[in-house]
Amino acid sequence: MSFPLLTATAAVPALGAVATAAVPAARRAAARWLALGFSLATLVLAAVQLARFDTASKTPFQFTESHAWIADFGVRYELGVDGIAVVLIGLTALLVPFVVLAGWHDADPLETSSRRWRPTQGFFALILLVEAMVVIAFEATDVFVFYIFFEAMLVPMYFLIGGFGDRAGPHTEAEAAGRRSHAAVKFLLYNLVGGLIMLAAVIGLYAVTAHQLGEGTFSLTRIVEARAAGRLDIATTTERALFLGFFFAFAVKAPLWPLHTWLPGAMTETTAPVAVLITAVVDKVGTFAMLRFCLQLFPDASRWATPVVLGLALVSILYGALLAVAQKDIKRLIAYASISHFGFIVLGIFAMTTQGQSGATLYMVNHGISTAALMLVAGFLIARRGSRLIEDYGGVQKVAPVLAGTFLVGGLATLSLPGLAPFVSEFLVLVGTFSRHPVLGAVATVGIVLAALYVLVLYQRTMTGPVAEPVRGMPDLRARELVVVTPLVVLLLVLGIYPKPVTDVLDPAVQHTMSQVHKGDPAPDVRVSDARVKDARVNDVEAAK
Amino acid sequence: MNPVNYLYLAALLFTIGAAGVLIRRNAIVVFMCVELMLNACNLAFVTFARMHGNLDGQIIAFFTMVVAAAEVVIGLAIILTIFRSRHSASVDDASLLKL
Amino acid sequence: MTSTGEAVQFWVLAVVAVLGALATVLMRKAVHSALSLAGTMIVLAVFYLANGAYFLGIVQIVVYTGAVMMLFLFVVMLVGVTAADSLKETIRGQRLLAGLCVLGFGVLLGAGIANASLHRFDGLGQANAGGNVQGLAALIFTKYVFAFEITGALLITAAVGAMVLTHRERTERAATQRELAEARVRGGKQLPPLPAPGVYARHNAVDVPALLPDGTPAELSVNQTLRARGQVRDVSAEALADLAALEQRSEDRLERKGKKR
Amino acid sequence: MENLIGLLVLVPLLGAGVLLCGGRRLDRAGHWIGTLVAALSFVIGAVLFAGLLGRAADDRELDVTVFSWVPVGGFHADAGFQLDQLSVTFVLLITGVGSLIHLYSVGYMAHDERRRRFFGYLNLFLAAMLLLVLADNYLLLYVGWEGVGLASYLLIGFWQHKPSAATAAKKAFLVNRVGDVGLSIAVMLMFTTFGTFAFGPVLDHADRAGEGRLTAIGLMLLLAACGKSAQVPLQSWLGDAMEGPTPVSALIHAATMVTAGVYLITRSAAIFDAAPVAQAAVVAVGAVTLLFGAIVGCAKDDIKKALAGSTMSQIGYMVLAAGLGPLGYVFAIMHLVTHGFFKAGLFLGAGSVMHGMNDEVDMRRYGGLRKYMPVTFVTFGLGYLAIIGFPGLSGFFSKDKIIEAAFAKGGTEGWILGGAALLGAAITAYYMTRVMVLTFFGEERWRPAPSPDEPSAEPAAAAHEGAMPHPHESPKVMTIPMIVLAAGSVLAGGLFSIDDAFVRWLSPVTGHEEGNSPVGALTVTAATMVVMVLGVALAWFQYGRRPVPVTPPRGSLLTRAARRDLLQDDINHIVLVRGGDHLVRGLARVDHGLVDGAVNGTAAAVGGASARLRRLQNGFARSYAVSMFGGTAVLIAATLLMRAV
Repeated sequence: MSFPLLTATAAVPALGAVATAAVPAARRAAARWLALGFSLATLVLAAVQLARFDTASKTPFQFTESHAWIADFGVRYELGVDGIAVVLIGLTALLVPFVVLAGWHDADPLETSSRRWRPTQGFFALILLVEAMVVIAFEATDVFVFYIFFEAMLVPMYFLIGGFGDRAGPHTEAEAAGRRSHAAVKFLLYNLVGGLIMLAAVIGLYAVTAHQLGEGTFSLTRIVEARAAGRLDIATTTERALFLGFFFAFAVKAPLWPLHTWLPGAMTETTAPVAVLITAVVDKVGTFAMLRFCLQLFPDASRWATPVVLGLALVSILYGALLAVAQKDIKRLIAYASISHFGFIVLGIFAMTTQGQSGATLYMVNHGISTAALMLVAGFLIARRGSRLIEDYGGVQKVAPVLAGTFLVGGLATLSLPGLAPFVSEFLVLVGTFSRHPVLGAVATVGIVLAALYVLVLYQRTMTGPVAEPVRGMPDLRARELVVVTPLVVLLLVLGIYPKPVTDVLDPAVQHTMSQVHKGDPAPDVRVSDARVKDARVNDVEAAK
Repeated sequence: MNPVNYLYLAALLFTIGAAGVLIRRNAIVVFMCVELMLNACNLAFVTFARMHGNLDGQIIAFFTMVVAAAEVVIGLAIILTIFRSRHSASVDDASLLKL
Repeated sequence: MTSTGEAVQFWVLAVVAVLGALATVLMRKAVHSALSLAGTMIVLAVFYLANGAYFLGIVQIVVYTGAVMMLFLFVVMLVGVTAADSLKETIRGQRLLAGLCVLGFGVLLGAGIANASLHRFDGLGQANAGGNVQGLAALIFTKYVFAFEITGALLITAAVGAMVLTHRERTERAATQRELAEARVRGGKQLPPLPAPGVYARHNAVDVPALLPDGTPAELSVNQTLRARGQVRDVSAEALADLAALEQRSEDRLERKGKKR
Repeated sequence: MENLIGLLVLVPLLGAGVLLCGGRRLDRAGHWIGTLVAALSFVIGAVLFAGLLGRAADDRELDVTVFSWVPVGGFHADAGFQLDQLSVTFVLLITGVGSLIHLYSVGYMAHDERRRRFFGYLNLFLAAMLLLVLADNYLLLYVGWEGVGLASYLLIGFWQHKPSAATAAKKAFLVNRVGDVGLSIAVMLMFTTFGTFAFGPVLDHADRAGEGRLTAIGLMLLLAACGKSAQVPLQSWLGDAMEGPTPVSALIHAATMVTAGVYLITRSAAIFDAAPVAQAAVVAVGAVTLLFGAIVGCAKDDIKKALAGSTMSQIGYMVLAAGLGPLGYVFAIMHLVTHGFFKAGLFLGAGSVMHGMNDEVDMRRYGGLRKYMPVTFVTFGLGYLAIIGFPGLSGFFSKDKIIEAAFAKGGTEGWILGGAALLGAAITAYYMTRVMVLTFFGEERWRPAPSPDEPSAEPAAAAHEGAMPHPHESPKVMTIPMIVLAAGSVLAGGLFSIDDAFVRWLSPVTGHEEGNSPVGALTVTAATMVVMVLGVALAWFQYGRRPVPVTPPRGSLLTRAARRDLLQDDINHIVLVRGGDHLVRGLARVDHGLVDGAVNGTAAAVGGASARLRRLQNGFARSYAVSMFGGTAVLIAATLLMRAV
């Protein structure tokens, strides 16, 4: 048997979590370095996955592992990655070291607290634990295994949200703690409700397979195969019900309007690195799962639900953007912006075009990077001034130009400026949507104006204008912070200019998904022969290279 | 006379005892009422033993007595402990799960 | 069917038992309840005997009426005999609900008995043939031996439990006499012994307070409990009257009429 | 030669990268690096131009595909460049004027501590603008399109410590974004219609698509052009954009970026030619903006805003010409180039004036400056003559052609458009004369006024009295570019018109046809001359002969409206800003109250129910006993019932 690469990728951060948690109270610094080391090791493994991933392969999943687990219920420990998963694992593994670095001092114990109190160890251990669970959720091809980790990641997230927050905000320490725990409970309850409904659907799926295949199974590949072979024929109503069960959980996680209200609270009250973890990593599991499970397990129901889902996505885009404009709190604004972006992702997924789905998957990556950049810089800013309120800032550009500059780049990425990574994905989503639903696509395009509005208003109020009194003397980015921000900014530029390596990995997986849903791209009205000639030429050029 | 009357009597005594448990606040009286209920049961057991013509019912009544004795011992000890801390023998005063 | 004698006995004693039970529930003082309960238990003992449970009848009297009820009385005394219960209900709706439940319960129980098919009536003649005690012993030490052993364990545990529950651990060092005296001084309490009750050469009962030089009674000289109960016999007026009479008499004797006030 | 095209974009991009990331080490040399980069790209542009000149007239198109940018399914976007006559014209304009303005900025920004960054932004602008004109597909053009928007944003808001600058920058970006929506929808429409959005296939097969589609694409492209070129109804940002440093106004908001809309329309000629409705819309927008900008320009006292109005109006001419189809494409571009020269020159002149006047922008506080700033006066004057279309100067050639082409459109339409263009020419002459007179002639109103007729002197004025400006000529580094541009504005038109050189050069790309004008060319020229003289004379009588009050008079209704950009901002404010504000606040309330409220309400309902249920658990043993007995009773009842059944 070959080396279990996928298990290893998840096991390393899990081990790291244990090791970090075990660091004694006095050696706090060691916990950080340990966490950083383990997250980097995970990154190496993720890079190995990406490097060894065979884009030409015809099999839907690679590096597969399969072991019997709970034989009585047909649960198997089945892992495997397609292009989408491997890229998202890469994103997760990439972001976590930055999260760790950015949160370097976020969980230092207060001077007044007991000496046996070990928040630092806990903080980093929880982050690594989340990473491990997210990675395995991306890898799981068994619905049950996926479900377990999809739910289990709520636990460390709950403690991260509820336990760690900004040292100072517009509120006193006690108030902040109260709001934090409120946000954490809300996060937990929302996601648990989603998860429980999904559990019902998971059990339903088992019942259906057990009834029709003779023995129940949770294996994605087996179910898809059985459907293709005609051995499994889920009744229309059943399929729709199961789809809705799955979709509800993913829509909560994603989050899609109107199930979004947990996100702003959670992202605002916790520390910036954890907020990045939520929106850039954990939430991606939701949109990823829509692609992998909703579309592949229930293609007919997915097509049936498309109009509603697209409508909700569109509402999310505009609603999130409009609300972002109204926010007075920097982190809250970014949270609502994320809701808008998740709307784009869902729009792309359910547009059922190659461009839309490629765009959506690429969007997941790019949104992760851009939000990380923006949120982390915002976190650095907030840590300096000790307030999240936009009105407490002004003229930062003058005193801390590098901070302002990186913040601007992050903001421009958020508003999808061409040349930066998110533009490519957003445009793909829009084109993909437009080619099937022109009106939807056109209305969604309005979202880019609103994005410009909230980003620029935020930038103007915080960074420009006369230097606000409390901002005076604010230090610019430190070396550690630069190490966090610079690679993200560089990545935004590189992926904006040359996203081909990523799209090449994504493309076969998207094609596969599209074939599962039995949807082809709409053909253009005018067949342009020259275009083909030109394409052929491009391919030749590539071949020559 | 039909020996079933013994059963009716037992039921009546049991019900009176139950009413006492529900209505009285003094823990000691409540306990007495519990005893009354136990005794009513015993009467029923003894009557059943006689009806069935074997001694098993009496044995059960005997065990009931033993258990009742043990229960009274512990119960009264608890009442005393509560009385010491609360200076009251009312069951209503012991409405919290702590002393 | 049973004999007429038993029927008469049943109807007479059943009334007594029910009355006793009602009294147990309704008496305001715990002592009275206990006594009524004892009465009911004795009646029950007679019923046991009448039902052929000779051993149980005796045990009922010895153990229940003798031991258990004594225990009750002891506890009643420890807790306070005088504290009469207020029968006023404090939990809203409790009495109504209790009444409904008990009534329903009783009616259903009665209906259950009435419905039950209790046709067999064997009598204990055969079972008690070798003697009731012997019959019971045979069952206890054969069929029910495990239950019996376990009840033994239960009793032991109960005894230990009762001791543990009522035992008070001394958590601090006992105060020495010196410390007590110091505390007494610091607390500003009465330092010398309290005045003794009684009036010299006239009264020596404990409920008569001593008199202060001005003839008023000294409260401290009477036991606290008596004071609380208001059982203090104040003799101050009487003493003053006596004194006045004495003076009168002596003046009469000395013939100081004119100086009489 | 192909490699040079890529280099053309890459050089300024690298320059920007080096300058922006280089840190303080580069502070001392940064501006020269930036200028050098601009000059280098001009040289490359010139080499490419020479290369194209060396080819046959129908073989002057170079295509380079650098790499495959976004290949997804049937969606292929390449990073590829296309160099032809049209783009090389732009390249030369951009890099040429750009280099001069870089040079000028060395002097103008000499005292700014963030000069290095300024040059970084300028280089970034050059790169984006070159990408815009060199892209071989609409998506890549879109990248450049937004790139120049970004550069414009950064440069307008360069003096970020001024809230007005930051606001103006934001406004510019946002209004441009509205236009960008148009462009992106146009690209999407192209993709769904043609399956591609590369210039070649789309434009070659434009006639095969349905007219409805093409009209939609055309209108969307027009929306984009309106945003970028400040055409009605998206013109409102340009006036505010004058908050930026003057070289920026000259380069971006006069010579190059704002003309991108004209480029877009001209580039998409095939689409517009096949979509008459869209074309009519273009013409209408051009005509309206031409008059709109001119009227606004008449009323502004801020020299830069007056020039901005003029820019708007002149681009209106270009858009009008572009909307005329093959009649006008060439002249649109020609006017674009000449306008690039004289308007850049005018702005630089204005900058020079401000430089010598303590950054005063109110023309009513200028006057009689020709003695103090001779070079500025002469160069500005030449630019002025060029813009009003003084015979022999470049504006004369290009504008005259546009007016002719407008008449040549034929029919009522031709008369209306021609009339509008003529009217515009008259107003142009009027407001430019006004600017000229107010600034360089008349009494020296900048001297502290001892006049008691200004008792309510504002604090600002009082502050100015403390620091009386000492008008002086600008340093050489600033005057040289002005001289070069002035030379350009004098000569360019004439050079282009020799033997119709410009028409022959450009017509292979855009196509060209001579219309049948109902009025002769000479008549048009004569009419233009007449209205020009009328305009100049009116302005002279109004401002040259009479003393000019320092505080502006109340003015007529039209004047007051024009001062406020013909109420455009007010309408925007009421409809968009205030309406949007209400919408956003309302939504925030809905989110908190309704959407989140539903969730919190559920939670509260559960909590309330539990609190009520909790009361059953009151701790009273007797209550529990009651429920126990009740339960037992129920059980017995159930048992009996089961029996009975």
